[in-house]
Amino acid sequence: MMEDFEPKILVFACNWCSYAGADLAGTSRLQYAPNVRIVRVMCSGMVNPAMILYAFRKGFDGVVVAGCHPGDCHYNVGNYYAKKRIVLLKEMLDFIGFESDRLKLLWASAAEGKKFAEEMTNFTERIRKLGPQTKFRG
Amino acid sequence: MIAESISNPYLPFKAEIIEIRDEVKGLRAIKTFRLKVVDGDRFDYKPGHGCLVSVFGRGESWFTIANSPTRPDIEFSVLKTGKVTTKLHEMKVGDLVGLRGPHGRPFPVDEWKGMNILTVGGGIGQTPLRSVYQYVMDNYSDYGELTVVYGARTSKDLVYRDELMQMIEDGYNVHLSIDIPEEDWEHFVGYVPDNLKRLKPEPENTIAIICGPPIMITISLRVLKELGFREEQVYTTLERRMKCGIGKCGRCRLESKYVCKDGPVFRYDELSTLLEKA
Amino acid sequence: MLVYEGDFLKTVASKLMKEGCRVYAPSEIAYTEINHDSQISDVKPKKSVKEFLFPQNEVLIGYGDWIEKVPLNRERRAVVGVKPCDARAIKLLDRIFLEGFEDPYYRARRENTIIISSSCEPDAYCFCESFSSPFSEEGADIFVSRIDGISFVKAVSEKGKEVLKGFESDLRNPTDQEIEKFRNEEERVRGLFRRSVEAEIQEKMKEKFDSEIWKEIAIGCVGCGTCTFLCPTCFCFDMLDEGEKKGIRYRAWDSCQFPLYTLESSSHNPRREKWQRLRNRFYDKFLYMVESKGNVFCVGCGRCISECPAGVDIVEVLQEVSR
Amino acid sequence: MDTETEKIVRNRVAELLNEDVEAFVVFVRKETEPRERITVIKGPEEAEKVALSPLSVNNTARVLLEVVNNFDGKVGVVAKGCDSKAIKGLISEGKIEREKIHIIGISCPGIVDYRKLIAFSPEDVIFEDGKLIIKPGDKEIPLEEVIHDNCRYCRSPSPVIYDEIYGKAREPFDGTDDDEIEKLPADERWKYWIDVFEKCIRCYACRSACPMCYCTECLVDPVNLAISPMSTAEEKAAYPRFLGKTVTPADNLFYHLIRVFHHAGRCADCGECERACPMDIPLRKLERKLQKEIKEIFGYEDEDIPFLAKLDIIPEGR
Repeated sequence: MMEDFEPKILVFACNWCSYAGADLAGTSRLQYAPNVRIVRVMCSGMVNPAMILYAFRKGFDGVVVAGCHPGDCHYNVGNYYAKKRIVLLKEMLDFIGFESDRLKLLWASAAEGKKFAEEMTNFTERIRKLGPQTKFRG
Repeated sequence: MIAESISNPYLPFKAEIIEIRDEVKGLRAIKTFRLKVVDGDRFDYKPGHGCLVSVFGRGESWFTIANSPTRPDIEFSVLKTGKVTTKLHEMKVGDLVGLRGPHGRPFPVDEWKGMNILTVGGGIGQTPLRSVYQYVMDNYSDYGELTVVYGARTSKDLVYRDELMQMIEDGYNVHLSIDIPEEDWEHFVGYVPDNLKRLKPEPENTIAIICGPPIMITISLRVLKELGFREEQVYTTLERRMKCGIGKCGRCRLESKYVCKDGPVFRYDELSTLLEKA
Repeated sequence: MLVYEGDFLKTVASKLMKEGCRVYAPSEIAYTEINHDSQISDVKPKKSVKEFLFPQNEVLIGYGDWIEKVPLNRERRAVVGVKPCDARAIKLLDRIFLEGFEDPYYRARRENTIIISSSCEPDAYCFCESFSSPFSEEGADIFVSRIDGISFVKAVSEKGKEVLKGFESDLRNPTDQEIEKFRNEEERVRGLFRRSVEAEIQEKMKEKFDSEIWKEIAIGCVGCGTCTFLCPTCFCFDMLDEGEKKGIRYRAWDSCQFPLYTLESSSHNPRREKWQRLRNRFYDKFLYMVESKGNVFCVGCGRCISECPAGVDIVEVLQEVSR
Repeated sequence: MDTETEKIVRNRVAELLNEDVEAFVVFVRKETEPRERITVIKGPEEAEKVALSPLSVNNTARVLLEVVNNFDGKVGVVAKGCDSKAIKGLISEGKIEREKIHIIGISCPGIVDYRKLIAFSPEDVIFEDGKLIIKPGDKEIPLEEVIHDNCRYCRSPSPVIYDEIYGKAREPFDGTDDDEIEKLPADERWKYWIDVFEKCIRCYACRSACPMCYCTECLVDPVNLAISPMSTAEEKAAYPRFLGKTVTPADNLFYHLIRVFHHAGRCADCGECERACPMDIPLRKLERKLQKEIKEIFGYEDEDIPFLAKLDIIPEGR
């Protein structure tokens, strides 16, 4: 049963770095898990915790928030907000007994297509080990 | 399916969109949808009746039926304003929607036989009035004189514009107005109540029906009273936020009355006794 | 009225459980499921019994391309030890859901839920005596009153008579002394009430509609939906769709205390201010419902007083109105 | 909050209303039960109604925020430790102008949980002139026993912002904010919270009672409340519905997590949410956990700059 499980993963990728990074991974024909769905957002700082929980509620098994490296944010500080939110959200998810490993914050620049692909593959494997997410699924 | 819908008032029956007409374009777009009931016969209704149009995934909205039962099919004119209506505006001919109804208390058109009919409409409020004047036109021998007073912000915002122009050409008493002056506009410029004041309709043996934005209704009523109309001669249809449409869920309640069940048509003397001003 | 030697609530609960019927009894929070008759307590649950007939969420339609499922809940359930005020509220809810267009979801649950009410003593917030009595049998299928080790039992509805059929040999007619005892107990309990309201307050309310007191009362009100959600007679609901292509259309409790309740898409809101919404709750229960249904839609359970975060008190408010 | 303090406050409110204060947010006693409610008084003659006792439970900051802009002049407020914390928060977020308010600070010995009073027979609870005596039988029960649980964890029983201050505060709590739940295995934690939120009826009392939850539109509302005649249809149609009105435990947990999250570094620790909850859900556990993590990870605690706006505290390597 577990072997058949294909995790569904949602990535919120920032328009300026990570989305371009994902794009690069695609154009350089790097292989990464096909289970990843990318939502382009203007900045990782706009990703509201409710959006993350909503993704879990809609049945995603893992969520990645991908933004620019610290200091590189197009809006100067957006990724700092993201970091604060994700760090705290992970703590809170842990507290309520939800696997916080299903949520990941990732820094990936426009040039890091390879890193993006690798991270996606690793994350997919991690989620595969955790199994299907049923707790928030509505 | 119809039989089931009757026993379970929450189940809509299936209707197909067979025609879509653009009435008004732009930000406050209005489209008229012509629907045909698919699973069963066309239902009976009277002018003033309302229906809940349901789009699964979005919800339901209440609309008053825009055409007379004497005309074929069922028409709704929909102002694009929220979740359901935006979706309706995206729909195409051949798409299916749900229909629950007809609900509520319609205009007492049978009681009005032999009387003059005056409709006073503003903006999208013309919808239920269209049903009335079409009905009166189709049963012209039963009624006295028909007068249609209608206005909108600009000439582009007039719903059923071509139809009304045709009526003028055919010799009907139709008085159009727009709020803001425009070139090539041959009709009245000003608000609907001002147009009423100018036209001075005769209260004798006349029924007036007002429908439009709340402020227009209030001022028009005042003008009609000045002209000698009694509250018992004036009707209006009300709108409230509605959900169930069958007199249960409570949100359209006007004190002890449900707009969906005891309305949407009210005679003005029924409303003036309310504590809370609608 | 018949007499049963012993605690009839326990006996009937055990028998129903044996028959495979799910049995519910009062607990601190709600009427919760029990699996043994010893779990029947006498507390007044915070949630009323209305959720058995009109649950907070009820799926009306399951849809895909078109209607796929219409789930009617016909599970046989029994609620024992229902407070008489809660039972009376069911009678009022019947008037909403079964009159006019009949609500099939409510009907299905109503027909399959056995309500066994039990007389009770008032707590500090109760005022049911103003409308009826803690010995009222209205709305119940079977009414039970336990006094000094014996139970007075009365089948109120056909459904109740059906249940009592299995107990004919254990039930007997009361003696004159027992009837006397019942009367005395009723008299005693009536004397325990600390609160009362004037039920015939409609004319006064019409006068006070535009009074400033509503704004004053509303200052403390936080504008939540606690009073309406816990009220056994509040019946307003919302209908929502969940799922774009495939999903459910369900109804959920709604409250006239929420600004979203009456907000129209044009942004017009007939009750925009908090004090208007607060006022609406009292007028609805004590005036509008009397005008439309002939009943005051309050049963005097006191939940809206004890659970109000801000201390808004329906008894004090009505006293203020009648002043 | 003894009768002595009540008298002083009553006099001061009357004096201030004679001076430049236009209205006062105060407590008044309820007639039918030992409890107090908040109201706004406008004239010195009304000052005799002013009450202050261990049953002055609610947070006055919420009412202050609601009414402060209805008056041109100054608005006074009676504020306990936690109330003043909320007021300070609201000032730093630009919701209230400091110059527009006059704060009578009350050092707070802790407030009584009126739900705990229900457990006693009404005859045994005597509440007169602001003095509360619980005497079932011969022995009097110390107020500390019926005090609200949240007060036991109160770190600032004395006001943090005030124009004048009265009363005697309890000892501030300086233990840890660790919760026994943290020690449980993850599955049991999840089960605990699911059981707890099974009870939630989504009446939004927690949200409505909270002084810091002042948004006109809330993320969990199914439609947008903050619309105007100028809002476009697309705007309204595209309003995200993160949650409907389904009351499954997971959805309830979703709502409460988001609500708590919006209080990151802003919570006034007043416990209104828990007190307002008709279903006795331990909401403060979530809030306290969040505040604890903010302190541990970011080293942020009760500063003048809002937590989210402070960007020099991002930890490395987490």
